[in-house]
Amino acid sequence: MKKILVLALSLMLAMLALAGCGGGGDSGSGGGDTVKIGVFEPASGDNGAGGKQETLGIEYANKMTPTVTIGDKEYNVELVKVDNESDNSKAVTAAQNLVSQNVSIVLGSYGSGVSIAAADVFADAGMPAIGVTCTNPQVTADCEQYFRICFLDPFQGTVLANYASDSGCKKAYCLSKLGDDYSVGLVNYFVEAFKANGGEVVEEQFPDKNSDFTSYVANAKNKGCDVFFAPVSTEAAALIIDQAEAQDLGMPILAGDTWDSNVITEAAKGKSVDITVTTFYQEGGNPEFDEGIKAWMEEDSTAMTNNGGNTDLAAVTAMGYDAYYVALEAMKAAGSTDPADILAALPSLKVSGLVCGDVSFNETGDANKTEAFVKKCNTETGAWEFVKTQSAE
Amino acid sequence: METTLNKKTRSALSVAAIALFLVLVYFGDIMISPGSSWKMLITVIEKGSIYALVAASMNLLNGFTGLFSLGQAGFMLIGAYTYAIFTIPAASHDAVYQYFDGGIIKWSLVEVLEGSLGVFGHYLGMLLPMLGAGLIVAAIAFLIGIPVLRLKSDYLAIATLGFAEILRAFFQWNTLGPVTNGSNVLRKYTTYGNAIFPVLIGGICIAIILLLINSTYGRAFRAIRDDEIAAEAMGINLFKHKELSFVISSFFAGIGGALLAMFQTTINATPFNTVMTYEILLIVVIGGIGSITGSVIGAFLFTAASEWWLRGLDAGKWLGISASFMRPGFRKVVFAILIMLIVLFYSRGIMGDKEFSWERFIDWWKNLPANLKSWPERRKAKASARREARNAKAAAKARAKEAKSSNEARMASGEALFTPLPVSDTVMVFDKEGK
Amino acid sequence: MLHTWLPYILAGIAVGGQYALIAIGYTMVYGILRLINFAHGDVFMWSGLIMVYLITVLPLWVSVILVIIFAIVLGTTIEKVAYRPLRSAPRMSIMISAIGVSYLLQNFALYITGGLTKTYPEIGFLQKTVKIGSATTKMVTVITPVLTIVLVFLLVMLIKHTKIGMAMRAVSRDFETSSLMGIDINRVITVTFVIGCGLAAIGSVLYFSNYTGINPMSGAMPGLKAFVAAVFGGIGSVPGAVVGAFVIGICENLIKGAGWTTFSDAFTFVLLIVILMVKPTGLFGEKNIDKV
Amino acid sequence: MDNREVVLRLSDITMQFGGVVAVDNLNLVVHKNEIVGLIGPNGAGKTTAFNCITGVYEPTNGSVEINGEVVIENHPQGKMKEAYKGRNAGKYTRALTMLPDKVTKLGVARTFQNIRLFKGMSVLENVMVAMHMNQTESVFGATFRSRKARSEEAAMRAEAEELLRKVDLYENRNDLATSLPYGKQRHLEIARALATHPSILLLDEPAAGMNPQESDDLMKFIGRIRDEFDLSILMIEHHMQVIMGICEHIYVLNYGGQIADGTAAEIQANPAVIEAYLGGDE
Repeated sequence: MKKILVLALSLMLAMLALAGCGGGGDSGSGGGDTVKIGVFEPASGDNGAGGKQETLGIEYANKMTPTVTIGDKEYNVELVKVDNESDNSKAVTAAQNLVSQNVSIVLGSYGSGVSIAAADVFADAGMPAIGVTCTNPQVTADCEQYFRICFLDPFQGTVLANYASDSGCKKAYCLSKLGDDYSVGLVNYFVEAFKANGGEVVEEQFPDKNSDFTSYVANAKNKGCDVFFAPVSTEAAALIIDQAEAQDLGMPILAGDTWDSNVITEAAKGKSVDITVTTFYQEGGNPEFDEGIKAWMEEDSTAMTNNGGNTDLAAVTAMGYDAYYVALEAMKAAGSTDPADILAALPSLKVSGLVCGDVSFNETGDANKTEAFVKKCNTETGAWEFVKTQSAE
Repeated sequence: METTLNKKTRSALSVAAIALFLVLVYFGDIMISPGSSWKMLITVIEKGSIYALVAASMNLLNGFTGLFSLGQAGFMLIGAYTYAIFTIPAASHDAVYQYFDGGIIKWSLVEVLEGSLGVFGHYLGMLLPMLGAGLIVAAIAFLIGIPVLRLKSDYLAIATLGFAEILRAFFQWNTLGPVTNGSNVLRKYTTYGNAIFPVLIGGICIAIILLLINSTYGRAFRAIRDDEIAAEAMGINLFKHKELSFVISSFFAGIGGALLAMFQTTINATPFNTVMTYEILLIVVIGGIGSITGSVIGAFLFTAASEWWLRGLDAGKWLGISASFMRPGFRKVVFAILIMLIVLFYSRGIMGDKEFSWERFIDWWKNLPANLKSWPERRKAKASARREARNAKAAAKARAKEAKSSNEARMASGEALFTPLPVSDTVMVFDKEGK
Repeated sequence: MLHTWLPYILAGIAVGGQYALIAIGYTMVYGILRLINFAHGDVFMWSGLIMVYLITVLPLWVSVILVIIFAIVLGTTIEKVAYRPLRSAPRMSIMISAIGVSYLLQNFALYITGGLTKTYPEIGFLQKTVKIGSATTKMVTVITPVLTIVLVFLLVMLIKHTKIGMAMRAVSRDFETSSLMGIDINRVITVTFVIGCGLAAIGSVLYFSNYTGINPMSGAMPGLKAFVAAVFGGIGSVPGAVVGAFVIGICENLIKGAGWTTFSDAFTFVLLIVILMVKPTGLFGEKNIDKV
Repeated sequence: MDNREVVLRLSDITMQFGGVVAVDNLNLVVHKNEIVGLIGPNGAGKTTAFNCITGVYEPTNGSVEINGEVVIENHPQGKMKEAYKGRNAGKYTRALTMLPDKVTKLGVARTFQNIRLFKGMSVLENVMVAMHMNQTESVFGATFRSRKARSEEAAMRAEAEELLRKVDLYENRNDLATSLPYGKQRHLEIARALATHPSILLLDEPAAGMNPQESDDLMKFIGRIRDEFDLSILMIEHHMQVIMGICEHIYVLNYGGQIADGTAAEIQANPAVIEAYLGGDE
């Protein structure tokens, strides 16, 4: 018996210690005229690069519009950022951390897995959350608090499969990463649609921390595939492109929204590869936004570093920018900074004037989007070139 | 002056402390609003209790039996999956196993038992899969132990680490998807409602570990840790006892994994990697190898520091200090440096190999003012002792140099280097049994 | 047949050579200190990372030399700071220290890089595409095995025929007796780390020229695989580590080629466990007996 | 001849490590209640012989018989077949091995040359560990303190305390074993060995590092425990005073080989022994 008691006491001690030094960087509940928006994004781990780019868009929007008028009162908007480390097990505490800092609404995350993991924390706290680019259907399914402003994987997978079939591909090599919801999910929907179109597929997965893609590229060649579908993280993407070049892959590479990033264009520049992606935004869609954010990045060296060292825009940055305005509009519509009110206002919210198109939500909380942009990498200039907009039909 | 308490007083104090703590946690979780920064305290207590259990189970193996195993994350993985698979509500199966036609197991133990037994059935439905998680992990550990436990220390470490990696790949294997959901997260399974649940379960399990350690079997484990050869000469069957310790430790790691699954509300296999094992190991080290109390304190400190207190270091503002070098990742650097400092300069950890006792605590509390006052003097004394040690070392070095030069001649001939001892130490990987 | 498998075998040989250069560091350190230097893979990763930063300001050959020097300094500093003070401590403590250093190096890299993958600079001739039979590959694939074998040959000569090599062999055979015989143990250990880290740095140039992304976790997997290679070949044996590394590299790629991609990493550990069960001393290891 | 019962018999025990023969064809007999000495210069193979008896090493050739039953037997196998340098290679055909804990269960307890106490444990616990093998409660019962476990634990504690009283360590029972002075550590190691209820006790240099007074006490102590616990004792010792004082029969080893055996008087007169100890180039 005594031992159980011993244990309890040590717990007590720990708690005392906690009480003594608690607090961290937070200075209590949001004062008179500040409203906090939580930014739930990875700054490290597999999706660190993408997360940072998405955060950039939010930061830029915050810089452009640092205040919001709710009811008759003007509030300063403060961003509370927390790193979910692209890790499902860290995501829960990270999300809890945001909730405990009294934010009014949460934006994020890049990468669907962490969003799914955090969904319950937001649900318990009644905290509205807006997914920016997490495309896995599970994020919003069964979670009333989660909304999102991007299209979904079933849609994107179908779009990509249709594009592949339209370009005359018959056999697709599909590569996803073990344990990664995003790539596995997207591949799954792609395969479904591609098979429905009468195509054949070869599916393979690579393990965590893998950096040797030689054999995967060789497999695609040996199995006689004519399109290489690899909707994986940008980290792996750069390595795949490199190997594709080294082994002379000889077939187009197809990927989803994650690849719409300057990491890819940089890796592909000057190489003989053919890369096509589907995405949310095409640079040039809103010249004013493009110029503004580029100018900002030129000034702010940290922002430039976070964007990967140049000012090429990623779609996720534009989406982050939009998400911020959706959040502001939601607060305005709610007429309050209380999460519960915002949550109530979100389903009927309609926002227009955004750079990636208007946003309204359906009954599961997903954005009503019916079209995706198809882009191709110009390997000479290292820039994305618009091909067409494609719908799922 | 040393305080002595009789058994009754000690028990009374302990009961009071436990009751107070449980009440605080229970009402804390209910009353603290989600938006309060104190909610983080509850989160830390939840995760801390789970890590405390897992660290205690690792300590049983590493600290009390002397087996350096790095398979903890792998065992937690199995525990987490076992629990989750059997408690996903029937209605959610199609959504969770969306790529696998709703999976193979179409029922949830919680729902089945709740249907026939009500609220009691609900909790039974949670406890049974948790127990099952422990038992399955124990069974797997038993099988893994048969080959692996014959290996010596560092080979054991690397082999258990290898098994954990193999398990991870196995659980992500698409072919097993209808059961494990492959690479996709498992979610929607039943979780606990109040933070008191993991505290209570973790506490009970740790209490059992303590009881075990203080039983005659625990003594045998410690004998193996202290000296395998002498333990064997005392009639202790090494393999049987190592296997026992390994299986029991894994059992609790499995339960810890199940609790972690509940805490996280979703799981997939990726985070159960070597980094998780290393974190648990570092908790054990911070607390003190061979002290369960230490592991518990270590777990709470580790969780609080990494998830809460130091987060400001990432955000650029911490304890009122803000600096540009505090950007994402800085927290982890500071944390890693702290850990290295502990490993190098404070290798006994917080508790060494001592457990908590009321007497020691009261004495410590009483002497605290005096100790604080005399701290500068003691520091001076320590410094001078260090200086002396340094001087002695330098003298020894000089002597060694002299000895070396006198040996130079023998060295040159090369002869002296190779008078091999017939029996040299340490590398025999297998025990005799292995042959 | 060969036509299909050639690319995998080529890739396996290349990556095997790179593992070999890392594995030598493991096997030598283990041979002498009986320590799995968990931080070795991270020294390898840091060599790659430093190259990324150096190349922006310095010409290639200077950078390569500086990278090797950096790896050596880093490795020997780790030994001095984190391992030497614990030499008389229990084996478990020093291993924990190694894990701690690895954790620190990874987290520091995370901080410096901001968690972003860095692209390794192009080293023109290494990345040139060449055609061998039916397979197309990078020049580095061809250079790696040749360079590895040359370096290993030099190392074996050093160990066999120089005074320091003799001292190394003596220390790995019997630590205490050698120190009684007047061998400067610290010097031998330092030299071991110098050789191990230097080779790891060369390995990093080859490895990252082939797989051009570096992130804080890039060293972990190659490190573990190299260690398994060292165990496979018989810990303490340099040629053994090299053979082990080539076996692992080739098998791994053949397994991927056979479509078992999910288990390509797990395979390495299966191999480890099998070898520990069947022949715990590895291919070339010597058996020793516990002293009572 | 001695017609007391033979409790331990070593026949042709040979232990070869690689090319080095550490014990060469050792034949040795211990009778009931006899105190037998095993002596020889450093490196003569005495401790190796102990390790062969207790199952720590597998002898390369020969057999060990405990209480009338052959429990360890081996002959050169595998690579050793070629490399074997000893005698009587064809005499043994079986390969019986036994782990040290089994040997201890058969009633052979030992102490170690370089004291091997359990460092992290108290004096009392050190003795209680040795009784662990005789307790019958399962790990489950022991953890949850079943009635049986409690009574076994109490019995163990009582017996251990009794044993400690007999070796004058009762006062120190709660001290850390390694905090004891050297001589007491030796006593504790013997007490710990006795706690396994042995019929044969192997003592490896029990008097090492002791002054004449202490070794005199030790001699009496060994004699006393022999009678009290009804033991047969085989001991390795360098203190000739001790050996000659209490051993009824003495075996002498040199370079692994057995060079003489007999009573104390016979050994003292044996020229080969004198040569081994005084002469030669060692």
